[in-house]
Amino acid sequence: MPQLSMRDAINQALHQEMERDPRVIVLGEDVSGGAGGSSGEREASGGIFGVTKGLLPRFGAERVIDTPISESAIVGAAAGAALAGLRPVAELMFADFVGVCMDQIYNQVAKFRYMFGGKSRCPVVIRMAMGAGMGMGAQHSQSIYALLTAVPGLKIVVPSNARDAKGLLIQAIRDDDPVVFFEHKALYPRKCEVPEAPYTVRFGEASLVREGRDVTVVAFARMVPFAEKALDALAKEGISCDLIDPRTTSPLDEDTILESLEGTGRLVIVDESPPRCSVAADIAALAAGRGYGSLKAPVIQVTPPHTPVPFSPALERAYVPGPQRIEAAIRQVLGRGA
Amino acid sequence: MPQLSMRDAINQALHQEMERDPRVIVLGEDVSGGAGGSSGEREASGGIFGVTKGLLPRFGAERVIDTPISESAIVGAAAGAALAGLRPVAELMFADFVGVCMDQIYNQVAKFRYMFGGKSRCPVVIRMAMGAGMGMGAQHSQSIYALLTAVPGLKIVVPSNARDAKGLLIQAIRDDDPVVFFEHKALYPRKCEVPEAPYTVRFGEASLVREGRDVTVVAFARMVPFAEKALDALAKEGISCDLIDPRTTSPLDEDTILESLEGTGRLVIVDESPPRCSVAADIAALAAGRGYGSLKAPVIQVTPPHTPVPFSPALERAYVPGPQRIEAAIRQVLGRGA
Amino acid sequence: MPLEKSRLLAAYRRMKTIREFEERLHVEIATGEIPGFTHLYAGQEAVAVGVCTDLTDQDYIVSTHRGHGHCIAKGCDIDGMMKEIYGRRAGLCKGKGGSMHIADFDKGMLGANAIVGGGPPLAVGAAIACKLRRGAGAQGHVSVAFGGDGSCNQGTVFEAMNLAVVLAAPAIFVFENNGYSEHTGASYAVGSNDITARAAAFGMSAERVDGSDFFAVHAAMRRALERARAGGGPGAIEAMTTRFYGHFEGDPQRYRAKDEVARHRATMDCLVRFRASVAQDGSLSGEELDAIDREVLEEIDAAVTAARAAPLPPESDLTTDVYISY
Amino acid sequence: MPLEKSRLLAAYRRMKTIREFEERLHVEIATGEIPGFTHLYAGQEAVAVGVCTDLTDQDYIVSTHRGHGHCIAKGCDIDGMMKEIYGRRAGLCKGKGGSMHIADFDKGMLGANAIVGGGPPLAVGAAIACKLRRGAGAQGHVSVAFGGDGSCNQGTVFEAMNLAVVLAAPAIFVFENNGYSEHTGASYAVGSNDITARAAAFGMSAERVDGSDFFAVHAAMRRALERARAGGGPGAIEAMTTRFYGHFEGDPQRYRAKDEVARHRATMDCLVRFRASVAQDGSLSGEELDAIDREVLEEIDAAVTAARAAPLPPESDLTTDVYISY
Ligand SMILES: Cc1ncc(C[n+]2csc(CCOP(=O)(O)OP(=O)(O)O)c2C)c(N)n1
Ligand SMILES: Cc1ncc(C[n+]2csc(CCOP(=O)(O)OP(=O)(O)O)c2C)c(N)n1
Ligand SMILES: [Mg+2]
Ligand SMILES: [Mg+2]
Repeated sequence: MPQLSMRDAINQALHQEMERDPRVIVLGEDVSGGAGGSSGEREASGGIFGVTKGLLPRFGAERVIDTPISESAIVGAAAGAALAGLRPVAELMFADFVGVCMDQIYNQVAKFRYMFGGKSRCPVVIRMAMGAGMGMGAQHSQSIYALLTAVPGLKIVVPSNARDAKGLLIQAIRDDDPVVFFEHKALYPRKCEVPEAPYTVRFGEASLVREGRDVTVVAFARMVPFAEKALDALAKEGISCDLIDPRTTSPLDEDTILESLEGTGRLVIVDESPPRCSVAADIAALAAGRGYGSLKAPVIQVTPPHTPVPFSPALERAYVPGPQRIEAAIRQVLGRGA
Repeated sequence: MPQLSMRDAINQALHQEMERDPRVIVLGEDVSGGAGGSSGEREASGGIFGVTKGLLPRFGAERVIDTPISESAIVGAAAGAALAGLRPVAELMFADFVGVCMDQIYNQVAKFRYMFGGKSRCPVVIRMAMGAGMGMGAQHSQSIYALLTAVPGLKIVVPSNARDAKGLLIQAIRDDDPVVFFEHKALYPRKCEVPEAPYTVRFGEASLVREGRDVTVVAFARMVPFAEKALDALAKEGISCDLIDPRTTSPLDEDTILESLEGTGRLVIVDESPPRCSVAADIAALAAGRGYGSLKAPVIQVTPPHTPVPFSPALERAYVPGPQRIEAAIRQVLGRGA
Repeated sequence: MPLEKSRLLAAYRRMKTIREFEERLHVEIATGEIPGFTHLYAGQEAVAVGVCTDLTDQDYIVSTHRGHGHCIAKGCDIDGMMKEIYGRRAGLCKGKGGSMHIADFDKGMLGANAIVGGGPPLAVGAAIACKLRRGAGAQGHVSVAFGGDGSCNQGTVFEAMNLAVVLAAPAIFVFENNGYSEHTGASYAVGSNDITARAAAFGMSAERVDGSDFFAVHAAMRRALERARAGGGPGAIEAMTTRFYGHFEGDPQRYRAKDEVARHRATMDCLVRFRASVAQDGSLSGEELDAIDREVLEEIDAAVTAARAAPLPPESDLTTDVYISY
Repeated sequence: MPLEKSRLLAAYRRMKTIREFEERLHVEIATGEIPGFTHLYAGQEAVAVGVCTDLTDQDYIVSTHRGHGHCIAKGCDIDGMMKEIYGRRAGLCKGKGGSMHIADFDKGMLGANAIVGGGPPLAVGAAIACKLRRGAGAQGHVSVAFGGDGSCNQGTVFEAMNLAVVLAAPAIFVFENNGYSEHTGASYAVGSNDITARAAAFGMSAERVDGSDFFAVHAAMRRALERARAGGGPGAIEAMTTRFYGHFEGDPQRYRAKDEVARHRATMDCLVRFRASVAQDGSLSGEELDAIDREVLEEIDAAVTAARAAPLPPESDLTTDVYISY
């Protein structure tokens, strides 16, 4: 099976779905690039992270639409096109930019179907790059999927690897509900085996990345490979954990988490968002409620501190939860000293 | 002591602080109203809920500023004025409108101090009316304080009565950090005794509304009087509860909640936001972590369902958690049938 | 090319229906039976109907908080609307939307919107869909964004206009300048007090029309429509109009001169002006119009009676319609 | 009124400092030592300096992702800036901000901003503060919002312009039209391709100037400034300029004709044009300017050396500076 980076896997998904369904369009800033440039180069960019490369030459400017810096208009236009029968994939470039178009996401897209009594259909996908670790500072490094997980009417996807990303994106595009699709910047170059033919990964089905008996570890996006590292280290000491990657935070596969918790009695949640009202807190609350009977120890959340993302790499390294902190948390939940 | 409605208590706080400190300004849509109108009436509105009445005649149009419908510019201008030495109080009218100005709130105001290495000071207050119950539909009824509680750099105030509202707003205006101040529409007309002279209520100090031994109930804003009703009913059966109103969700008075939980071992959280990544979930997570040792039963969250707010009163009544649902949850956490 | 008689009659019927729908709501709301915020469209009928007269069900509109007129002009069912406003199960949106959230996708009505400025970006998106579907050489469909003088200060509206120009999308922006956004005058809140010039500066044709003159609105719309259908890109119309009631029902209107509404009712009533115009050129008779008036009143009366009698949504509806699948 | 000699020399020094700061960063970034996104200002110096020359520390500016030039023009400390860009504890923002978030409140520099369009609303707020403080009859202070051609499609910018007009706030909007937003041309993304006309349509004086001509920028700014200081409200300047490097360091610039930068360096270099101009009117000698060139190079070199040697922030800094009290 071919090895693909997450960037290329997403790119492949876009190509395949645009090929399959003429209603799929892509729009965003510099999704092709080059419009109005002096070189005349038709595709000068292909997305700031190269994710949309090759789409413009293949599908043309009517379906691969470069836009001005107008995120409300981008998301709104995608939503309006979806209401009118298309299946648009809008790109926000950085997840941090939801702030300038939040209304279109949370008051419009998310609420249409309910407000209109089930009469509307808004199959829009909003892709955005998230995550810290590249020294991009407080306004280009956030992991804001909790803000949107909180919103009824949206489906939220947070892939941790190339294979899932491809299947989840194809599902997102074919899904009749609005989907927000988060791509962790640090995962773009990470490769794994990715089937060539199109396939879907269902929403609300967690992936059991590792099986174990001592602790249930739930992690998202880049925190999944970090947790794997931590588990590798702990395995040498005979500690084994379930590692669960929910893949979508809305819907959330509560059952897989609760079943695992029944077996282990101990829960560590690893999340790159700050702790307050986070997805980590959401899952801890699940454990405190439906999972209470299984719990044998306090639930531990491994998250950044309640601060913005700092610029200096010296601080950013301390901000992002890494394998060591995950390892320490697992020891702690097991009552073993560091 | 005079009885004041929450509307009038907030109005009084604004008057007193504008009187005291010439740097305090108020801006927003129709905070006075009448500009450009044909009647020539100087103050034709005083705010859509009447909260800013009397400010324009008293302090003039240089300090009581009517704006176009441009929420990003309103919040941004308030923030810029704060950076330049004023203490602005911006009004968003409906909390639902954070969507059109979210960037200014969460990427600008909230992050200045951190991004600028502690050099800036942005003492802005952003007031907004929240809450369901008036048939205003999905885009005018939300309780979105969880979205902003999640954001490091903001302080979040959610008063439940007129007396607290006055003291908390004065504190907010005098506070050197940015504060988002949520006013529940259904509480505006509710009266209680409010001291005439200015006073402050400190942030991060919960109010212990009722004392009891069986269950810890945490509630916010309109859920506080609803919880009181539920407790009244339960008191007749000899069930007594601590009722905690945290008053600010950021900072959150974790200690008061945990201390109470130590005594009761049982926790019910009542929140008007949908459940996912909510403040209710945040507090349940606290219980699952630091509070784990005290817990004697699953934590129960009483919230609306994971849906937008419906328009029809028949549905809206079912959406908003009411005294009956709170009562049932308390019985349930005590292991007593309904 | 003047409108045929049947279409003239239809246009009058729609304007009259809007007027009576709103006049009746004004009375009914005072009884306290209708929840929430209701913003009446009475006074502005010639704009909605002038704009929508030449649209088909395949053309789209997006509307505002003051949306009843747009709905009726686009052909939404009066009964379904009334039930929606009363929060009934059989309402156009099952009672979940209410006055500010009426939509009817079969009619190309993509929804009223309680967020000022929320609609225009959506309209550009629908226009993108129209453009993509437009066959070579074929007439295309269009998308219309209604908005008020106040809405045109919201950043989203500017973004939408620019994007439409950049993409030459068949979107038409209709600004209904009724002089006020809530309790604030347009002359204050619109910096230049010239919405038309602002739209034009974004690079599209824009014109200002008398919004109480159905024929003027219709003619301007036809120009914009022909251009957009032919692939000529977006356009804007600023219609000068007035609302006969407060911003919402219950508004004491202290910003308005005491006699303003009476004056406007006397001089800017689009129904009166329409009647005068067709009487003058003899295209319609007073009797024909009187007959419509009677029919409309009956229809509205029946709609209110039906809405009152209709059942409320059951509690089980609360959690449906959030997702198609979850 | 021409600038005095000392101020001419100071302006040249600032432009040259910006240029060498950026040329040196271009070299240093290639070594991989500087994290994140860096957007160089080289080529646009005459805009920042032309705009800021007549400003005092009590006048405010807000800047963009491409902010180094604005910082230097407003008088920020070079050493502190360089350390900030290197992520050092002694940086202007303790290393927490980085290239895109430099601020210096003592200099009236309210911050660079990595959100395109984030700054202009802030500038209007600072202008409101200036207006409130302006004594009767006294000259007031102003607030300047820098932004690019791309930024002027962001709704927040339009809102800010309208609000400034409505409040007659002393805000000056400077649009640096360098032809591109990232990899997309302004001729594509700005629907009308006329930023000046768009600003004017909001109801303020707006003019277009040659952004590689310090004197032209300075003169236009002086007009806007005098008006704003005297209470005449906002203004806008569109400065036609060019950037000598990619959008950010590492950009392969495939949207640009191969010779575009070389051509622009040959014809639109503001330093060369400044030298030619002062040589022609004899106001400054080549030797004076050469001396500045040498001093600037030394200063930049020292700044880089100092930044490299400066300690990183300690981990305990991670959780400070979120709140003043919590
Ligand atoms: C984003 C947003 N801001 C404010 C409001 C509150 N609001 C509702 S209608 C309105 C005035 C709208 O004025 P205009 O666009 O002229 O429409 P009109 O009411 O005159 O039809 C305002 C401020 C809102 N609904 N949404
Ligand atoms: C809201 C937002 N959207 C998109 C971006 C990504 N971005 C950063 S700079 C830029 C281009 C800005 O162009 P312009 O305003 O012309 O400034 P220039 O880079 O030419 O100085 C873009 C799209 C951003 N930072 N913020
Ligand atoms: Mg209006
Ligand atoms: Mg540019």
